[in-house]
Amino acid sequence: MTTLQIAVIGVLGLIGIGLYGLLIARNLIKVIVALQVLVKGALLALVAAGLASGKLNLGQSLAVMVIVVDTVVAVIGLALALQVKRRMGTLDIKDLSTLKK
Amino acid sequence: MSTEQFALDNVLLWLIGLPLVAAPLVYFAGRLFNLGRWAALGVIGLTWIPFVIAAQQVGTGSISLVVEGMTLRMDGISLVLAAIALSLGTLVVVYSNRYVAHEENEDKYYPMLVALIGVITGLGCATDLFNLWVWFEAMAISSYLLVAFYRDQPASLEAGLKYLVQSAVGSVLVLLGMALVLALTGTMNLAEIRAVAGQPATPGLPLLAAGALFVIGFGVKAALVPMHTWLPDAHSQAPSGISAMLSGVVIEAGLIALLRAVASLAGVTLSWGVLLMGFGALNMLAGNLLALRQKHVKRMLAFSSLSHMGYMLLGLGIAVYVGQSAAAAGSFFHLINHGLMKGLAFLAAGALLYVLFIKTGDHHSPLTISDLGGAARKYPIVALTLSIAALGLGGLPPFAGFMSKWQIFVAGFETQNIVIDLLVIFAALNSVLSLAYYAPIVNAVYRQEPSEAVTRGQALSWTMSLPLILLAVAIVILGLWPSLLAWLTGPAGTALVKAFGG
Amino acid sequence: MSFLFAALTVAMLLCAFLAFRARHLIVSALWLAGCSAILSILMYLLGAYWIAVIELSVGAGLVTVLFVFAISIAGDESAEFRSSIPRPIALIISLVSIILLGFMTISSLIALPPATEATFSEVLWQQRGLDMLVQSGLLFAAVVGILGLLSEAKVPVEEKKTAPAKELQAGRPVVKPATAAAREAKA
Amino acid sequence: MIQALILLTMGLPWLGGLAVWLTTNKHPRAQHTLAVVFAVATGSAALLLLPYASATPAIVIPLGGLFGDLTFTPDGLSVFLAIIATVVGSLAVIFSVNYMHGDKQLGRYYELVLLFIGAMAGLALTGSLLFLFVFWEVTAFCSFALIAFNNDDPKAVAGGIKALIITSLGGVGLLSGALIIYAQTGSYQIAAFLERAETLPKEVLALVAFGFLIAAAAKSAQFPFQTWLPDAMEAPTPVSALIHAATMVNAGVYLLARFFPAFEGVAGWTTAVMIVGLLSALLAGLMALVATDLKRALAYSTVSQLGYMVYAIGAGGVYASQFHLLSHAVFKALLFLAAGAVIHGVGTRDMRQMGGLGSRMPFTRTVFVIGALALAGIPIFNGFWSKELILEAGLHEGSLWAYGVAFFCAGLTALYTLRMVYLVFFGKPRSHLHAHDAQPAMKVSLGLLALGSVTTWLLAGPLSELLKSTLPFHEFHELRTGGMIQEVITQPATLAALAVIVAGGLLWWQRQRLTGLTRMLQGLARMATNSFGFEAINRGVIRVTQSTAEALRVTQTGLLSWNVAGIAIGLIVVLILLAWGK
Repeated sequence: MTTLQIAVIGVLGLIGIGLYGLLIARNLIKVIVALQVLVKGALLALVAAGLASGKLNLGQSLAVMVIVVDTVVAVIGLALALQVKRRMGTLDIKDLSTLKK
Repeated sequence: MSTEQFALDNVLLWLIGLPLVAAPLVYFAGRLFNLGRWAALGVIGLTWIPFVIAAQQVGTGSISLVVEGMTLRMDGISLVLAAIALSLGTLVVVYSNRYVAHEENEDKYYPMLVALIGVITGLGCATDLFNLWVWFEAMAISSYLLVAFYRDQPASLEAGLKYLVQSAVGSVLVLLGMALVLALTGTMNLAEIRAVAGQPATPGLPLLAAGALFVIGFGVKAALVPMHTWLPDAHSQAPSGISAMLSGVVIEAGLIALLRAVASLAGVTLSWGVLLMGFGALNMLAGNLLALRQKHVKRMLAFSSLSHMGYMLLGLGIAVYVGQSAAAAGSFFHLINHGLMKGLAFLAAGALLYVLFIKTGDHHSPLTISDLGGAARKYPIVALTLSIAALGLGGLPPFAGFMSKWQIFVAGFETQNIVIDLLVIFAALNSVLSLAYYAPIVNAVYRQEPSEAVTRGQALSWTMSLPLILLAVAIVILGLWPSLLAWLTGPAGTALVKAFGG
Repeated sequence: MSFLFAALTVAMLLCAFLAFRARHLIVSALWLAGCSAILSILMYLLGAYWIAVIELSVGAGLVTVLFVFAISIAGDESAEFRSSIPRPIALIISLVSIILLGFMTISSLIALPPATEATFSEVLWQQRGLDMLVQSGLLFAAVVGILGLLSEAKVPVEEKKTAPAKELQAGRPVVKPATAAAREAKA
Repeated sequence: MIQALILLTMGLPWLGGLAVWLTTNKHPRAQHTLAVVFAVATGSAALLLLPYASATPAIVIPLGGLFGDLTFTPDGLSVFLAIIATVVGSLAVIFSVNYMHGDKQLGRYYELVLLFIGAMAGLALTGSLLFLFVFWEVTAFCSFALIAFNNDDPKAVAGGIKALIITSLGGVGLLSGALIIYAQTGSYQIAAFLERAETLPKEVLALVAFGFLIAAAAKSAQFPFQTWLPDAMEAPTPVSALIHAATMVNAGVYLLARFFPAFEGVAGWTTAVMIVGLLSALLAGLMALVATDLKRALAYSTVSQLGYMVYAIGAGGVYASQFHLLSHAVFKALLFLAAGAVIHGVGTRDMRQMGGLGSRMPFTRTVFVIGALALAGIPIFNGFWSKELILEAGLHEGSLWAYGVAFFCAGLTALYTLRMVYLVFFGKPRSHLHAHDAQPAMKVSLGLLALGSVTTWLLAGPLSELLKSTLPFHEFHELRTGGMIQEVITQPATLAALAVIVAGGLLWWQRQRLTGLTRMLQGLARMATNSFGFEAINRGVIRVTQSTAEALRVTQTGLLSWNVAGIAIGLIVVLILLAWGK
């Protein structure tokens, strides 16, 4: 097995774990942790793709921007979570399901 | 950066750059002098100038702008998106003048709105897959705060959070798709990807996976059916101006991003059109059924956005499947009309929400159908425009929505393909089904006995009535003279078919 | 090399998995940091030196700091809930998705020899310059957004559970790291 | 000149609507005046169109793209229908001056009525399929809004929505037909289609033909879509007269008549049309016999009479159907308006509470009886002549069983008409109702319509001439009024029909003696009051839709985890589909 293929398995693993975490997490902060795991998968995927196409620098520079953007998203998510905690006193997403049907 | 690349006479630079550069200024104008709303109006007003020039220059072709080795190209599709973003944006700024006045985050509302308009215009012009993603994320980030605008309302926060998490998941899926494309084609430029992806030497299966990731990832924003769950929450909890923007522009921007990305993989398989048609049928049915029993007006309108997305997808799917531009032109026409009609519906419902509840300090109560009762006597303009919007959305002539649906249907029948014919009839039946929830709105507003909420209602300001009247007039005019927008939708349809290699 | 790489990958996945098993949020954040650190090593091994450094400083460093901040403000709710959808379903959904993705992709991915390519900074600043420009707009939106979400002009009137005043004031500092994060990441 | 007249016929009502809107509800007197002036002017403009009738399009406006040309063709059939719509419409508006006196939303009422008249004129005059559909839907909307005019009454709202949904559902048939025609011929022009119909593939033409039949049946409240019309009786009575007797329901008959030459050759189509017509005539006749609500009884009789017209078209008697359409429009409008005067006078619609009203409202009684005699098909009145022509057409073209049913229905009509008249105006008063006779404006409308019921049959010759000279694709025989009289009188079938009608009448007088028969018919009557189960089918469809919708709402869990699961499941499905499709 080449390193590239191992890297791809790593990507799939991160995506799978991140998705699983997102599906079972009840705590908002854990939801955001799960999102971060998903993003890590995407980052590794971009680097691996750069390697696979022989354009590593392109893959790297895309990954840089992904890091920036998704850090920003994580921060906004955390800010929302804090605001939720402040207004509702909970981080449980089950309490955040008033909008339904 | 060289002067050559940043030629200031390039109209596209002004069109995209102006709102983006001006957004911080709007923020400071609002923060320091409390002039945010006027600054925003000024900026958007100024942006109309490059838009008009750009519209003339684009014609049936395209214009481009080269920035730092990357190209932004405005073709028919981008022009449609820019047109609807700018028109609706202008009216929403006027409308919000009162709606968000004295709210805690008023100073942040306008710069975000202005930035949103600029970003959406840019998104339409992207020629690079990754660049498309960056614009897409910028659009999402500009809209998070707007959705969770009433941050002291738990429901609003909940909606914002769902929107954020689901968008983020979608964006990761898109990234995975991009990584696959990069790995197999070695480029991010959409045209180059197309060239490579069409070659027989390129493995097809992973590119199909990439296409699926694009459809799902961008489909979250475009509210395709199993991924639509954020939409009713976000649309109903956002301030009504933002609901109008979300429903009228943002989900369409998601759709256009989806089309751009998938078009680059057009050579891999012929089934993209079928996939779009399938999602179209699903969206129509699910949207209508979910809206049918809904008692909250804004939520009902949000669900009906799903079904309208379905009509657009149907037309686009037909166009992609048979390579015929008329159906795509119909879809883009419907995109514009939906922007106008749904925008009007949200703004009119929002006007009632404002005068009945928000103005009295009640941010919590939703507007239900029974609250609409008898609104016509006190708020005749809102009642009339809301009725026009509802009937237009239901596809009754002589409003714009009928004409665009008709165009899609005709184009579908012109293919003389029996399955497409059946899909069109299915769409027409759905249109009838949708009347079952639009008609009660009309009945409610014209009741004689005013509801309790209406009797307590406050006065309505002209800044809120004006956008309603303008939109209603536009809807009627487009319904009576549908070819008025052919200059806009025709090239867009051609551009789409060209992008998919027709 | 391949063995080391595989071992590190397994370790990374383990870290990611443990991040969800952890009872305490803070531990969860630390496992995430670990995952991120191993990821940066993997990237380094793959030859992506730049991104490895950035991932280490931003992903493992800054993001962890943010999480710790947030958790310290929000309070560490250590109580473990039952998940809101049945775990087997979650497991099946995530497994099926990655198996399908893997099935469709993995066989066709072969590393090509490195093409002659511009250097990292050339690619980043000259070929992807537009992305960087758009990103500055995006960062502006993000800053305003975070300000809008967290800045407190006045003490909120209605609160379900009385949040201690300390937390309210502590809400402010989060803003600074966020903007700093943005600036740092851009640089 | 002709262009101006067409534009006036369609535009005047809309301008009138606008004028009424601008007057606002603060000036009811001005609203009444404006509405009447504009309605009468519209009727006059339509009448002036008569001498200009021709088969060539008078107005052609190219719309570009896939929208074709908007054309208006004032041929005989169009002008004829436009005149009925606008003239009867203006009489209904005049009647409304008294009937709607003091209503709080008078503006909305007149706007919708005028919009409706304009749309109906447009439907009749347009030569483009696209605009035929447009006006078709506009009339559907107007009928919905007018039926649900009393929005505070849930029954009215439900009736309105029912009418909208069912007629729009039928509209899908028209839509698909029109789209097929466009896809095949590249044009929306009705004339172009009629000319080329024979060159179209057989099965395609059959699809169009049956699509149009569905549309016509839904609009004209024919079997199996008849259920919306009785519920539509919640509307103010002049509206019932306007929409549900004299004009809108005629649109379906008009559609069938208009396209008859194209579909004549489609296998099974004419038989299907006849069956639809006869079933409607029969079932609705039975339902009219047991109805207790005056307006509902009239509504069922409308369905039944429309069934006659549809049957006539199926039997090839296009002219007879149009002639009956004219008679029916006049006498049914008269009956509805007279019923409106009764309802306005006594304040109830229940016939069981009426009785013996004749002496207290002599004028209304007189005109109602004239209308009833026309409906029953008694000689001299217009209904007699047109019904005889239909029966004659049925005898010539259709099969004998169909003729038999039509024959039976003629007797049935006489029976329920007599019952209605007797219950309302004669016998002993069954409750103490305050009653007053028709008011002045009402009398104008009623008087004119009563005059029409006695005289319009004299127009048989001119109508035949009009249709014959301007409709190139229909093969009309020349028919003069004198010839018609001779033809009808000398036919032995006429005597037989008259005998059936008289027998039907006698049955009512002998109702006490026929208790055995009545008991036998009770099961049938129970079925009739339940609309022969069609209401149940309607309700079932609605219930299934509603409960599906309600069940589907569970999918909107509001829980983030499930939302994300939705995304993942979507991904899985699309991946599988694409991998499998490859």
